[in-house]
Amino acid sequence: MIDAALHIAFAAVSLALMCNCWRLMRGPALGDRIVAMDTMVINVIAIIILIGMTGETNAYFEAALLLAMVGFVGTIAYCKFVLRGDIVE
Amino acid sequence: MTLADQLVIGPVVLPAMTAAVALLVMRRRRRLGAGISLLGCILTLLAAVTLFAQASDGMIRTYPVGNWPAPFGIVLVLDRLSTGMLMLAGVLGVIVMVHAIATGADRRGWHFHPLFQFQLLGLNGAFLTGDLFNLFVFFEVLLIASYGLMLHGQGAARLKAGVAYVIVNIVGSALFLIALGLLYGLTGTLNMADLAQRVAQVPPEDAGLIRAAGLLLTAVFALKAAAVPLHLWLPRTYSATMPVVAAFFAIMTKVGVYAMIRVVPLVFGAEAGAAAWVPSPWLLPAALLTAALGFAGVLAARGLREQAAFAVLGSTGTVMIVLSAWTQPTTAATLYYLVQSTLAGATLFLVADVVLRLRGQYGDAAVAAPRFAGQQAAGLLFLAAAIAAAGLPPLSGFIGKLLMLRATTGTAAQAVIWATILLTTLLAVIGFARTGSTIFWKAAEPEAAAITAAPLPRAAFLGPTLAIGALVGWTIFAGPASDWAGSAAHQVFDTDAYIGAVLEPAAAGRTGQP
Amino acid sequence: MRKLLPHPGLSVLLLVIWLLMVNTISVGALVLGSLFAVVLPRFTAPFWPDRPAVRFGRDLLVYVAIVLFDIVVANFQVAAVILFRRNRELRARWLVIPLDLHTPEAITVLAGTISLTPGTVSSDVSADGRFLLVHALDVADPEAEIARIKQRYEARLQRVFV
Amino acid sequence: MSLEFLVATAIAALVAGGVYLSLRGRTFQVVLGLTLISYAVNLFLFAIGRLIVDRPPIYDKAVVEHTDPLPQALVLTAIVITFGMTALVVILALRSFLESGSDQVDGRVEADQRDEDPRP
Amino acid sequence: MTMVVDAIIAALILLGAAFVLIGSWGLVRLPSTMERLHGPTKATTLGLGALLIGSMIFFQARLGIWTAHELLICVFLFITAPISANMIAKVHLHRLRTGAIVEPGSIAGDPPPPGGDADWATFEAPHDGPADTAAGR
Amino acid sequence: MTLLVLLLLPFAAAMALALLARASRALHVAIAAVASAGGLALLLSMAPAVLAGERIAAHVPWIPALGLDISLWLDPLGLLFAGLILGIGLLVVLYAQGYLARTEATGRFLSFLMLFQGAMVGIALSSNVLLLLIFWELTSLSSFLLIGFWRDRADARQGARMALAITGGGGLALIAGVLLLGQAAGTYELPGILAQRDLVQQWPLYPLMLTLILLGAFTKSAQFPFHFWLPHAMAAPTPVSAYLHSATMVKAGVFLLARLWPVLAGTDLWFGLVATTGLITLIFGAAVALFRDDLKAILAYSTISQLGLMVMLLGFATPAAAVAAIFHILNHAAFKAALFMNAGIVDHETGTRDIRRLGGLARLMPLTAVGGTLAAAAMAGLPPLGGFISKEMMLEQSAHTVAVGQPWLVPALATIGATLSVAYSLRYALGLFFGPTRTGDVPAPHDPGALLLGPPLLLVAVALALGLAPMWLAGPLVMQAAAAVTGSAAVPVDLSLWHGINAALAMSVGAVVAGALLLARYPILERRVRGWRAPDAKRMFEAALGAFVERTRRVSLAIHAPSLQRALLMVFAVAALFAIDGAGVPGAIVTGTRATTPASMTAVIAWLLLLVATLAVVLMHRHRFLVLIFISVIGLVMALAFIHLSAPDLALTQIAVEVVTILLLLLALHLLPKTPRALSSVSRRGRDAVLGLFVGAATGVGAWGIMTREQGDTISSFHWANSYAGGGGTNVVNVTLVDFRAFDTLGEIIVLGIAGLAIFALLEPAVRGVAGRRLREWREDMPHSPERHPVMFVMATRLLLPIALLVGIYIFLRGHNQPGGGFVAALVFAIAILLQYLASGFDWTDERRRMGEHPLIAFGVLIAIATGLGSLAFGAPFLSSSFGYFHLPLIGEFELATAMLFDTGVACVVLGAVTMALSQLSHVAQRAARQPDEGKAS
Ligand code: NA
Ligand code: NA
Repeated sequence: MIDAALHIAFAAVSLALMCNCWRLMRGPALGDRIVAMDTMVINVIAIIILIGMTGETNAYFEAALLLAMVGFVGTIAYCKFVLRGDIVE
Repeated sequence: MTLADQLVIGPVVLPAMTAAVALLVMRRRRRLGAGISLLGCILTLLAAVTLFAQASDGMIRTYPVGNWPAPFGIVLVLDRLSTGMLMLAGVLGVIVMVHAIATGADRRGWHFHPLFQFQLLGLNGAFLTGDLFNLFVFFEVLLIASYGLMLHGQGAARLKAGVAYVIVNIVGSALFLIALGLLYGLTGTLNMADLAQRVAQVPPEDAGLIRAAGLLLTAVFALKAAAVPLHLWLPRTYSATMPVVAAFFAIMTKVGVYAMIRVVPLVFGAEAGAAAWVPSPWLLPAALLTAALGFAGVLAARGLREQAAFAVLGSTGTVMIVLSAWTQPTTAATLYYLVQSTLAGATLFLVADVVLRLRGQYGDAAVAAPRFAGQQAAGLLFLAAAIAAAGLPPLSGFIGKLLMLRATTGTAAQAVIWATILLTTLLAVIGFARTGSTIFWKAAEPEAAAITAAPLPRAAFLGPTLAIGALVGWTIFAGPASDWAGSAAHQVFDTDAYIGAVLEPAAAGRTGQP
Repeated sequence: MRKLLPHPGLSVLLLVIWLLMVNTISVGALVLGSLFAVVLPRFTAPFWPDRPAVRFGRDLLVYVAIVLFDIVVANFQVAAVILFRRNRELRARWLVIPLDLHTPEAITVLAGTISLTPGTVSSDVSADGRFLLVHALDVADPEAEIARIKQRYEARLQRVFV
Repeated sequence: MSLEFLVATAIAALVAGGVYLSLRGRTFQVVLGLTLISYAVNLFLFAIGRLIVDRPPIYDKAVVEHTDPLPQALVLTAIVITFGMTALVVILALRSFLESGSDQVDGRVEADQRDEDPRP
Repeated sequence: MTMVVDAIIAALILLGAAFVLIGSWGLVRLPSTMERLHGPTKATTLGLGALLIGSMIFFQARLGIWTAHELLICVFLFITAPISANMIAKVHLHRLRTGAIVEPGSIAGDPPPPGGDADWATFEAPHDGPADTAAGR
Repeated sequence: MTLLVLLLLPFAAAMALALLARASRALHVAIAAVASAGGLALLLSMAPAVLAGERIAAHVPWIPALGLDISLWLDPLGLLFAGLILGIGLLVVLYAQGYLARTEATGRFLSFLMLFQGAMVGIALSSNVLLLLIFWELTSLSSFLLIGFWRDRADARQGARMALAITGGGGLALIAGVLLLGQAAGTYELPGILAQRDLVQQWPLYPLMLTLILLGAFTKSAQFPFHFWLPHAMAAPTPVSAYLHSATMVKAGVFLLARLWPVLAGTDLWFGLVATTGLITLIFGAAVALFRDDLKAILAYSTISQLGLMVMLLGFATPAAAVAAIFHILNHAAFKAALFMNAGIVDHETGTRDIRRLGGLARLMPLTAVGGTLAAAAMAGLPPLGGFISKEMMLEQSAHTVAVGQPWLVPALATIGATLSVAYSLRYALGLFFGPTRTGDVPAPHDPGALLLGPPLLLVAVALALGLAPMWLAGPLVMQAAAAVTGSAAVPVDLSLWHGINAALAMSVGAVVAGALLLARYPILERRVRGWRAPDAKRMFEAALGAFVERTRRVSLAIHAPSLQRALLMVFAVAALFAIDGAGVPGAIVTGTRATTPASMTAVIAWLLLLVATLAVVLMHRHRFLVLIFISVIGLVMALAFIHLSAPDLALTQIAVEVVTILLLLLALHLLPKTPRALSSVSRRGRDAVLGLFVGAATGVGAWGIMTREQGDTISSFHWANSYAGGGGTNVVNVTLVDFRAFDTLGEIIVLGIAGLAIFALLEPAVRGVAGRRLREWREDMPHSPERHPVMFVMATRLLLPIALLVGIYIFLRGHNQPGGGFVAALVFAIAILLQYLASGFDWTDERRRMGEHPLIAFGVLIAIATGLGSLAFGAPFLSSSFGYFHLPLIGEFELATAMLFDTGVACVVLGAVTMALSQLSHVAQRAARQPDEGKAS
């Protein structure tokens, strides 16, 4: 049952990734692309968790943790760049 | 392990510590930092000399870093070749450092001393290591330090040239990694001795990949050595950087040559099947072109730095011409000339630096300037440097060329090789005569602007003089030097001894004299 | 005390995080965790000069519980909107919420809460810090929504941040 | 499709893009090209240890099959070195631009910010 | 018992994955940028939340390991996600105001001005506002 | 030993002179004269023994590997030659004291002269041909210096360069020839070589070798068509001309021919090349000399002609011809040196060397006139001077020589040569000393002092004595020398003025008469000759060389145009070429036998994402900001791939590095153009795309090939097996990094540290000068929001800082056993700090930081090294690790490993370098703004 759920979940998250990809390429606004990228980070965290469950290992936990912690830094930096040009003032 | 055995890591650890200490000290006390840096260079040289003496008994010593046995850990290999190169780097390091301090070049930008020490470290590590990936790492160390040094000082031209230099070498590093990857993927090892054994046993279906790997690896070395057509980065880089830095860089191309000497006979030697002597068909034409283009550049150059840069290119080409025969005698000749051409190239740059400083706004350009102080002395130094670089008697360049010509006797391409070596010598002679006579003999018209240059301390002549002293030494002791080259070449080609020493250090015996 | 523990709440949070990370509640973990919980806030104190006055207690717990509950509910509501509502029937609105909170910490927590509950995103704060701009995906009555936010979240936060 | 195919084609695509970009005329593009190439090289170096799914190189006596840890260590070293190089080359490119007013790698040095495309 | 636990785990996994997908689907189909900004919040909160809790139970049930790591990931996401949303919204407001975006930015139209004298911080530097005191200026 | 002293004496003198360059002229002359005289004395002390048939030799091993030893010998030929060099050298030194003005740098001049003398003595004494080569090239070098002595004069510089180019170039041919000779003979020692005549002459490469050696000899001895450098070498001070270009250096070629005569001569090729060249040169030089007006040019061309004579004689390859050649060497040395000194006196006293402006000097300068006239007579070959005898001998030899089957050809041409010699010699003497008085720039020139007059008169006396008492003065020497040349025991020598009436006498008389007639008709002849436009060799040479240099330069510039694109193109092209080479190996296959792993849907989609993002980067590369977003998507997919493929450490590192890289690129992009114009043409883009696709495909195929092969035995199985037991950690990757391959990691952090330092060095000065001005003048290129520090962001980062530090510590401590480690931990620290910069600005953050980056890097390296050195204390190699498990009450069991200390060093360097790079970059613009604009002032 869990295996089936995992399979479905993988498929769902993968589809989600494709949705993000579409929005990333389509735009049209810069904000759209940044949102798409930001969402992608979340989706990848989801995939990592699913991989962890599939492999019954918690070896990838740090990666997910790190992504959760620093994944948004990129997003912020892109935003700051559009807003201010200079991301560190 | 006794402390004497531990000395092997001296050439790596000493510059690293000197760099760190200098970095800390320089912030407050510049002179002390410079002194520490010089001391570090001298200590490194002393370590190299001791190691050279150790290796002169013909035994190949190994040093398992981290106490992990080869091929699993990284092993340093001490033989005649590696210790000789260490000594060359050490001598060059001291000379260039003396010059940098004497002329104040080290104060023209930030972090000269740490960068210099790190570059020395990278060189020494590259010479010592017996592990291919570790070689990559030390290549990177010496490269990135060279980027820093290359950009030392100011100037838009230097920066533009620097961008090109850095980027080309980054691509080169990528190729290195691809080659390494292929080799590890096919053989499962990184240790060069182990690699030698395993490459020889590669099944025929892997021959194509192994061959490609070997070629790529040589291409990387050729890029460092600036073989045509991978040489395009060199002239601009060397002539744009500060001469004192370029003087140190004279050894950089030779690192590529060293790597070829170290790796090709060992790993891609006669037993390597489809990968046997992989670079051979390509190296000779490339080297001939390199020598030709290099010395043509010497002929056509309009400034001393440009000329020195092309001289370095040409001399490396000459080295590779002879090396490409891949025999023991040619390798021996190569080694002798390699040392000499490194020193000669460095001397040219140091002299160019002195001239540059003496002639103020006239710089090192081959145009007439008013008479300037120190013209005689600088002219004499240039003469000696040019003699060495062109390969005229009585300095070691000539002996090196004789050795090389003799060693290539009977090779298939003897005629082309001889013609190239001799004709390029003529180009160099004419080229040096042209610039030298213009700069040191010709006087500008009386109405030419007077030279505005800060007075140069006499110590500024010390570096070039030391360098020429080294060349004179290499000439006078050409007998022992060529013996060293011969026995080092013998060790290079005695791959069984190398493999035995690295993989079974306990069982390894003495290798005989050639 | 202020010198030793510039942000006591932070110290507790750090200890909890440490225990979550090492995933054991041994004495060793506690000791090491406490050490970090004390040292790190002190070490980073210059970066957090002000000391927000926070009352840790029932109000905070209730607040957290409400937010979590709202998040779940809002998720389903918004899922329905995304899946079934046609775009032209979407009632997206800007909400301008006048703020009674003043400290930046409190405003940040409020704005964060609003963003975390699906359907609303805190977009900006006015230059004088007295208004919060919120974008709502689908609201029928903006005034009611503003009132709901003020009453459900801001009022509670006013009790947490004194 | 096999994972090996995916990885090999990904490497090919990254290298192709990287080579193309690094041959462009401005430093920033070249840096982008180098970045792509370094991704490809890291992937390549990693792939030579063969692809094994879900066998992380954490030592466990019970585990028989495991991924080859050495290429991973090599890639880690390569990533770090590449990062250092990238940082340096980015700043070098910037400094060179500031010094000469042009970010072109070759050719005219006198060009300046008018290089900017007026279109958005 | 195992059956029940498995069912719970499976349900959580499916729920999480579903919300992740819906969030991203929203990104595709919602009409304009500000609306699309709501997508990631969904994925972050219930999507990842359910997955993480599912994973927590999963490790407890399957391996007997009690891991709290997932909670930690939640904590971080809950701290960072609103900041990202806020910043992206600011970008969008800024681009709207400066005319960089041609099409309507939101079906809600342009943002209304705040009451009082000041404009939104994105358009007017915070004067003596919390941000500046916070940044020590 | 004596030989060694003899050889070293001039060099020692040269060195002393160079060191004492500022001393007085008298001391200079004294040093040089003493050295020359001392050498001469030494030589003479050995002469009796040598003439008695003894071979004095010395041998000092130098480079056995090359066969180049300091082997010296003194045989009669060497004795003759060395005697000339030292004897004339002594006279020239004395003459130079009178000739050179007090302001001249006599030290430098005599130093060069002594250097040259040493080189020449070396040539004479070498019994190793390689050693001879060294001295040979050294003569070219020192003559270069001497010709260019008056460095201000363009003709001196050009003459010097030309001489060097020709003689040095010929020397290079000689090198090849001599090496071939050594190869043929199996030794480089002369005695050995000279004994191998048959072997050498039957060697297939003999013609090539001979040609190369002759090239060396002919260029040095100014044989046609390599003669043209010699007249221009006359730009040198006259003592130099007298010494180098008459008596000695130019004879080095003749000497070499004589030296190698036994082994090379006697073949048809030898005769054809040597005799012909000599004959042509004899006539050509003489003809030109006749129509020159500059005294030194007359003498120079006459020298060329006389050298041709000697070469021709050696070309005849008969013992008698050898005797003639040897004797003529002596004669020519005497009279030509005398003539040069004579011309120098005239020049010195009258201020001109133009024979047309001079005349009738016999009345004003009688002693000079006597010397000059006698020397000219010797040159003309008039009795009773030595020149007459040797010319007779020459004519006699040519009379017996048959060329191309024509017995009359050589005698006739030789007579023409002799006729021309008579004519120019008489013109010299008559034109200068007789006829109407013309005194150049000076109203009343007079004989100079003894220093100037003595040496030439002495030489004239010798020339006279050589005619009057040849056997007494030179007989034994010539005989022994000729024997040495021919390699035979003894050669019959009969030197006397009168040999009876024979063909030679007839030819000689005919030549004198014809020469006198020629001179009588000179004005008519001259008018006719002046009409010809004789090619000016120097101009042609300079023009040709100039054009060659110019063309070379253009080619070189075209090849080495400052183009990164070209350099990269070459690298990629070579890589592509090598891939093709590898693919061409027969029997090699690409796809191996290893079973492939099926890909999941997620993998395929991630792959698609990567391809799309890569394509987007390539297609939209000019929209730089946008591209950065795509880049970070690629990075994200990479991280995901690493996780999927069991590489958690890589994923961690990738994630952290990605963030930092993006920050870096954004910081840089701020100051760069955002959307620059496209530069390359469509065709260029097409070419690059094709190349890119090819290289990409090759790399992909390589990866595919490896991945589909079974992995054999790898060294990493050792790492796996020993990670826990030997390295004390379960994360094998981490143990590899900090233990098995810690040396790599040490290098790696040093790379990063250097990057930090280099970046600092690059950006620190960027606020000054042009860059600083540009930074200050930089205007925002896109509309900006006025808000600097969004409040939500600021508040969140305050909370995140301690948390991130805690996570960093956790990752660090765990690294040895689980994914993580010092590098990632340091990046987490760095990102936490950078977040503060991002949120609260540079100044605010910077003043709150505790530790500078420089000490971090320095201490990091020191910690790592010190950790490594710690093991030395236990007798273990550098970087040997140790670890242990400890138990503390309450806390429980924990592990301590030196590797963790090493990792601390790693973390310090990484933190220092990364924060250095980003913080430097992030406030360079602000710093520039604060910098006072010094650019406007300067
Ligand atoms: Na929300
Ligand atoms: Na969000």
